[in-house]
Amino acid sequence: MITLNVNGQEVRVEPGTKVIEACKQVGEVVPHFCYHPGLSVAGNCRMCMVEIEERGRTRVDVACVAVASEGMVVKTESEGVEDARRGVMEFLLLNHPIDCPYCDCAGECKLQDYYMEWGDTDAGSRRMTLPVRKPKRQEIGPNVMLDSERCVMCTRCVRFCEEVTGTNELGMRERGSHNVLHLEEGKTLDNPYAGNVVDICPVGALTDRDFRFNRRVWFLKKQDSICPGCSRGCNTEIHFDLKREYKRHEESKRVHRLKPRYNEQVNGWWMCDEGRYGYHGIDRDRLTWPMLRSGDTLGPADWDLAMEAVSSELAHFVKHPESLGVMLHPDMSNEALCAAGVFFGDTLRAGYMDYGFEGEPYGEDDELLKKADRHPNRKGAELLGLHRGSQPKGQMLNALREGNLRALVVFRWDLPSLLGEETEQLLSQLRYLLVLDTHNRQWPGKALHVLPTAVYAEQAGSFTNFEGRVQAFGKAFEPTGEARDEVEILVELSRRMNLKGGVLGGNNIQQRLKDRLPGYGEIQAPGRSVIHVSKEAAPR
Amino acid sequence: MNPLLQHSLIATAKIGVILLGFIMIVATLLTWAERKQSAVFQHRIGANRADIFGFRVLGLFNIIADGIKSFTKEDWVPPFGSPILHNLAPFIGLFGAMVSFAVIPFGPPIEIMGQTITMQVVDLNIGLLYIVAFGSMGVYSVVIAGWASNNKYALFGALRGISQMISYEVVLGLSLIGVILVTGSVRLPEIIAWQGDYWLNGWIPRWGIFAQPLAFLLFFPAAIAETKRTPFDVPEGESEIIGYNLEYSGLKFGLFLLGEFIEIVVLSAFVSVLFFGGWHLPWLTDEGIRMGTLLAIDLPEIVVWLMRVLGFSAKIIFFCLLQLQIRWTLPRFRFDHLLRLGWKEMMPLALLNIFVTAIVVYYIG
Amino acid sequence: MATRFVNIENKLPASTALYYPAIAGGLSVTIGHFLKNMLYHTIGLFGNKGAREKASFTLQYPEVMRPLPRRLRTRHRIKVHEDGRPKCTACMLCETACPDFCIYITPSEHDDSPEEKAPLEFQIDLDRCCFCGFCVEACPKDAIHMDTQIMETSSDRRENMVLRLQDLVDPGPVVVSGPEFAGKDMHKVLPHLGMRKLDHIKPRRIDLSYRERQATEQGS
Amino acid sequence: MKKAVRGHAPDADALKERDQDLLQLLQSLLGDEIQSHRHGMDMLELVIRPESASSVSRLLRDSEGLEFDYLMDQTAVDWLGRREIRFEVVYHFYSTKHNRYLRCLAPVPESRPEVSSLYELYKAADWYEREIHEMYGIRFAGHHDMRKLLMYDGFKGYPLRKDYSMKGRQPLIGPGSRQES
Amino acid sequence: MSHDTLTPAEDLRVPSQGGEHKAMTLNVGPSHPTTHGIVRLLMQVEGEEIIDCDLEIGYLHRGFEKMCENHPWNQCVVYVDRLNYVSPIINDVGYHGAVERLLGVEVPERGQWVRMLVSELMRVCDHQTCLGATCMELGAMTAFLYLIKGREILWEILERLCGARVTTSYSRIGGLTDDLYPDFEAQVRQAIADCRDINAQVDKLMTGNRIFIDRTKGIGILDRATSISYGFTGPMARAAGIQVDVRHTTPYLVYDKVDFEIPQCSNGDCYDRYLVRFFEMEQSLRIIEQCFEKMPKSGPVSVEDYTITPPPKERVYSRIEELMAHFKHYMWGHMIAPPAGSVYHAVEGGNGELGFYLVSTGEERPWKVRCRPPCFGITQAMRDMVVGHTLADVVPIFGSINMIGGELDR
Repeated sequence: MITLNVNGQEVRVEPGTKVIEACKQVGEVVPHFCYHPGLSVAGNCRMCMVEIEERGRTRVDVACVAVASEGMVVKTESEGVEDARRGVMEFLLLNHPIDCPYCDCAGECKLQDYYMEWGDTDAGSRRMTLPVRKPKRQEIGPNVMLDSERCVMCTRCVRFCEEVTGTNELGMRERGSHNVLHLEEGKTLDNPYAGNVVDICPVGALTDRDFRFNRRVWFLKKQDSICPGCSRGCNTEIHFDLKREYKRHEESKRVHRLKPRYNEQVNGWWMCDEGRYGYHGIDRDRLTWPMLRSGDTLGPADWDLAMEAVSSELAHFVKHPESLGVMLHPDMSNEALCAAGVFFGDTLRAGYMDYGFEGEPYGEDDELLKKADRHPNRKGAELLGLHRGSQPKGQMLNALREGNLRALVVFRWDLPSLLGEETEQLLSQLRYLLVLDTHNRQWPGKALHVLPTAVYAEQAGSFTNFEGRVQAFGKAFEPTGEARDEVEILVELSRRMNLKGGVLGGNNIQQRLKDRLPGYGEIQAPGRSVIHVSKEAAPR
Repeated sequence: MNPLLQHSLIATAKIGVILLGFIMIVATLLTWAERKQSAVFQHRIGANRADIFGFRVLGLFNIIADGIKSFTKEDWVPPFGSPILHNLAPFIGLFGAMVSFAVIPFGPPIEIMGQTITMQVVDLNIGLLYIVAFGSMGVYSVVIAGWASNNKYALFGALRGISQMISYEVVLGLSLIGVILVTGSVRLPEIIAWQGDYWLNGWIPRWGIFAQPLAFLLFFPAAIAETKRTPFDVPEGESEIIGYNLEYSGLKFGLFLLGEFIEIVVLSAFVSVLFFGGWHLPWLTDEGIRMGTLLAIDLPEIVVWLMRVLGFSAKIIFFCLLQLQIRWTLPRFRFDHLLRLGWKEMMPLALLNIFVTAIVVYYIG
Repeated sequence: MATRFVNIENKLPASTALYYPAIAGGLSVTIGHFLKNMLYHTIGLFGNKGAREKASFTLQYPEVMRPLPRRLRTRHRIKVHEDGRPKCTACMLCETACPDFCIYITPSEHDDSPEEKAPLEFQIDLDRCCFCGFCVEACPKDAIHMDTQIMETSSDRRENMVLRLQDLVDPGPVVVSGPEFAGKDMHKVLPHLGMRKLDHIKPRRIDLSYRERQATEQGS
Repeated sequence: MKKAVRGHAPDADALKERDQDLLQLLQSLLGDEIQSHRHGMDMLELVIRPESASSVSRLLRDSEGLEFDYLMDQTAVDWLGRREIRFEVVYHFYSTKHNRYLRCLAPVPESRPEVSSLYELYKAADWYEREIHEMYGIRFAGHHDMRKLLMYDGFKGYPLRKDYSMKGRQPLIGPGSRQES
Repeated sequence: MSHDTLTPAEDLRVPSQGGEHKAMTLNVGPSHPTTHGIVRLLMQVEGEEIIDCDLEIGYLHRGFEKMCENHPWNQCVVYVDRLNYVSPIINDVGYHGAVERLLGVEVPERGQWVRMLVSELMRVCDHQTCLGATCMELGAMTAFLYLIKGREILWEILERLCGARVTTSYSRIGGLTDDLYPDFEAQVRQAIADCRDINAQVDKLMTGNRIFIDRTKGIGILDRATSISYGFTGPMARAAGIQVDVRHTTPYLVYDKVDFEIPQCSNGDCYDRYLVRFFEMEQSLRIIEQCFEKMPKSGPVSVEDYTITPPPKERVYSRIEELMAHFKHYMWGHMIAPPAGSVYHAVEGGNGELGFYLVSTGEERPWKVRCRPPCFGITQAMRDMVVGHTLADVVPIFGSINMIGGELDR
């Protein structure tokens, strides 16, 4: 370990640490464009100038390249430094278009931030030449839009494509003022992690076509969350905006984008495009009312009626629970799974319960983040021991085929896709089919009651990823329409049915979770609040 | 022709000409004048929006519009009050004011077709007392209106109104006694006739104002107090208690206003008769203009008559406008100050006036 | 330089013992005004406009309008480029700066214009608006202005109080109360504007709204 | 970048010096009643105990050398989530004789929101305290009349507390919806 | 009669028949010609004499503090404007003065002079309105209209200056929205002459008028000690002989650079309050004249700091630097977040000391915005002033209070 001095504070760092990282340790954020801790050092923006005194010599140097050495004295603010930064800012802004009004980056743009701190007002009046014009609005990939005029040539995106994905779609060409980011011949920026270049672009040169012009960033609220796209459990931030202060604009759209959140152990700084754009389901095609069947049609009903109907139907199986099957879903949070396990398994003593089924689709692993298991919480269900019944794991539907099931409770599963053509025939033998789902689907004709449930953004809870890491996510907003949290529904059901095994409550679920899930006790703060494995947002 | 019928016809014609043809028109015009006059000295233009085929005629059509409005507005009778009395009150006031005109002489008698026609509806020998008596009818209107509305504010208005009017009737009556003493009559034509004479060799007309200046200064405010207009509008006091007519709307409210304006005209006529020589114009005798020995112009009889009638009308209108001017200039009295003024300041002065006048008349006249 | 407290001499003069002097004084003031104004009115009757204006401080609204100052904040409008596109680029700064949340912009991507972003809908809820002018201050594109000089913005329906993009782009008879016609008799001004009656002073609608035009362009 | 010269506020040291005599006097007169003091950017601040607000202000008003005859302003601050003691009643005193202001802060815990009333000392405190009571739910011991002042009688909750939602809605009142007791 | 017997449920009941009710309860307001700020007076009257009175306020309460707490510092100006709707700019100046003190920013000298100038214009408006309303309620409509004409002249100038007559929003944190317009001085000088003329005429109409004197002299007397106890400031206090005036005691802006007198009386009755206001108008006009002589003829009116005031518009349209500063200014609540702390800053409003107590937590929204409304204590003293007087005296007393519902109820 070596010791250096940053703005009068002693810092101890590993040998080989860059000065910029050493400064960060004492909370001195050195302005920078090109430096990114997840990428190699380029040192081409020259913004991170600091004054370094080393072996009696003082120099102004680039903090992302300079390596900390013993006894080094670093000053992040000095006349020379400010002068250098002012010069860099002027240089960067020389050709910058007057685009803030329609640049999506305004509000999170580093140029804006740094200008307010280190820019020079009078710089513009010294301009001699007309700005260089470059191509604007280039669709360089299915998800990314490039505006070359706004680019500050930090090459973060180039390095990302080179070092992280290895796809090498982007490159720089020309020189001087005409230096321009371009797509390599014959390629498009369509790798499965392409969305990350938008995150790391410090200015508005690369914008997200999905998010583009939807909402200004300063309106967005943030909530830490976990990506439910696969069992990796990438840490994310949900950027949402419920409505403008008094009037809803787009009634249906609440989440506007997802951003990766830095977690060294899980996802680093990145996330895949599949997860990034997977948020659309939160607001699209949601089930908003409890539905009760009368005759051939399902009609909306209020919760009180629906709960009464469900509890009276379930009451028939209290005496003969062995013919009751429960299909849990690995998209459900630990809490919901546990509550279902306690209620259906321990209290109601259902004959069959499982959380995975043959015939469910699997994706493919890739070398970076994506896992084949496209559900975030299969490991949690496994750890909670939610498999019951005579059939082996994943084979519960055989009980249905064998005719052992008289009633089925289905969480989120799309039965026709699991059962295929025999759906109607298999289900016809059931006496009762209860579906708890988040989205509108084609429910089989047998479904008697359908209850709307909340998705992950609408509830606080936790997922256990493939390696057994429990990660909590927070509630961003209230469930849509009349949908409710599964835990809430189950607690209410158990209260209404008032079975011998006791009423389900927050406490016994928590206790069970703590017992079964290693690490749950540490991450779960009281009152079902959010916890984070890491709080640090991904640096841009 | 049957003398009785003839008499009735003449009386009816007089009523028609004098009451409807003059008084009502003047009173209605006063509603216009009040707005326009106040507008002029308040740097405004005043009501002028009502038009007929685009002609606005200085806002005169607003009178018609007002009439239509007050006729068509909802006539609301408070269910918590006394409906009969509530309906009765405005008519009493209007009646008292209109009837007073019966004895006002609008000009010297004129001979038409051999008949001497007096220019008053009826020549009562107690004309002056008659006016005072009917003028005080107004108090019933106020008190009944206030009481029948069963509203605290209206009640306050009524209480204030009754005490104010009774108090000032005393001053009014006492200040008139001076005039009666000087002229020696309570019959209005005689009072006017007395004022036709001159002092100082025909230079100063022997008008009541010169004979009884103090009486005028007491009579005029007391009379304004009788009409309940600013600065004596405490029964109304629109920023304090809104007034006895609080629960009135539409036509009946309009009648209160009309009654008030008619009272103004009555008062102006009365002041002209008592203190400003009635239909006498200075230096205009029956034969023509006579200014002492300086000027003598002979005029035909009918011209003199016309000049006198018009002169009298001009005096009435002048006093009407003066009252309006006062109304828009001064702030309102406080109720107890008003009574104090009436009883403690004006009444002693009025008594003093009677006393002095009596002595002077006894020794000189 | 000093400030100091000074006692007001408020002993009442002897004249206030009587009512009559002050009443006479007051009457003289009002009669003075009366006579002066009456004189002006009379001269005004013969057609002298200056005298008529002197006679009365009030104006015959709506036939005669007061000269409205340049800075006066009146109904909003959105400026347009020469080709009819609104200058607004839906940057949302006005919406952010609005203390009343009365501006609602729906942005859209716009391929043809150099700005690439344009408002699909721009609504201002005049029911909410407090006419503070923050939106004008906040606009970085010189697009929104509050200089239409339209003050008559009342309606008996809430939905009529919401200005839409086409109302803002074309705010109607801007010039009627403009400074060049200030103080003039409206009936004389109107023919110059191609209008005949006052009833016509309502926001005009343009035939083809920007939005529709945009739709047709995209369709073709 | 043009930046204004900040720090134009009155020199902190000068203020401190100006208020030094006052502070000494206050300390000698009030002693332990002063829990702490601070030289604010505008005037001296004292932190007092809520139950002794009345006795302190009596001393402030009547002591020679202080003569804080005006209760210029009285209000409360809700420090929800920011401070341990949730409420703080703020008094601004003014002395005409010495032309100086003094701010007293009385931290009031949520568990026992009660302050002694200044009503007997300053008539102005009557409405100030009524307002604070209805807006923050802080009681004033010794106040004769704690009716609501600005809000109507049926209003539920304390609108200026930070946990009262900006969009909080109350049931309609008025003819037809009023419940006669 | 104690206050407890005046609970609203009971007071409107008609006295029962045959009961021994000597006193009558009279409910004045909230919608009554006298109560021009919407207030309700519950009076116990015996005949015309008031034996007890209770005030009910809050009819104009709109949650000023709550709204300010939920808006960025600079946007609060629209709510501050509406506190005292007769002299809105004084409110702006007071609020912004307080924020600037929190920020530690000083407005350029010309800006201070302009603020003082318009404040004094507003004071004249305020007094003209107050006196006019008093006269009108006493029945003298003409005096009211003359005074309102004077106010109208001033308001037209303010309209040219600020773009609105009442909801001016003229002041901003760090300065003003705009400088004076070119012929401002000539117009104001003309307006001063007009106002003096009008004041002289109203003086002739009202001041020596025996009826007016009867109505106001000796009415609504509140002695010095009680006035102080009620926290009287401004003309009401000075009419009672209390020497308070923020412009004198703690000069803000550039009040220490002008020469003016502060009129005071000793009786503390309505007539004295009338006189004090009357003489103050003249002094305000004097200050305005001095402003024209002493203020810098040119120079900035706002601080030129992009972190406090937005950059000039013409640069925003054409240059990226200012455009970015502009965006930063407006995106996050005008970028103004004073350091944590609290400040009490008072200005002399039309009615007296208008204080703003601001608490900042260093965020872009104020934690607390407290306005000390000058007429709060004064209106509170209404009971002490009217009891023992007659019903008609409520009018001049209420007029002299100059109750402004906007700042009273907030």
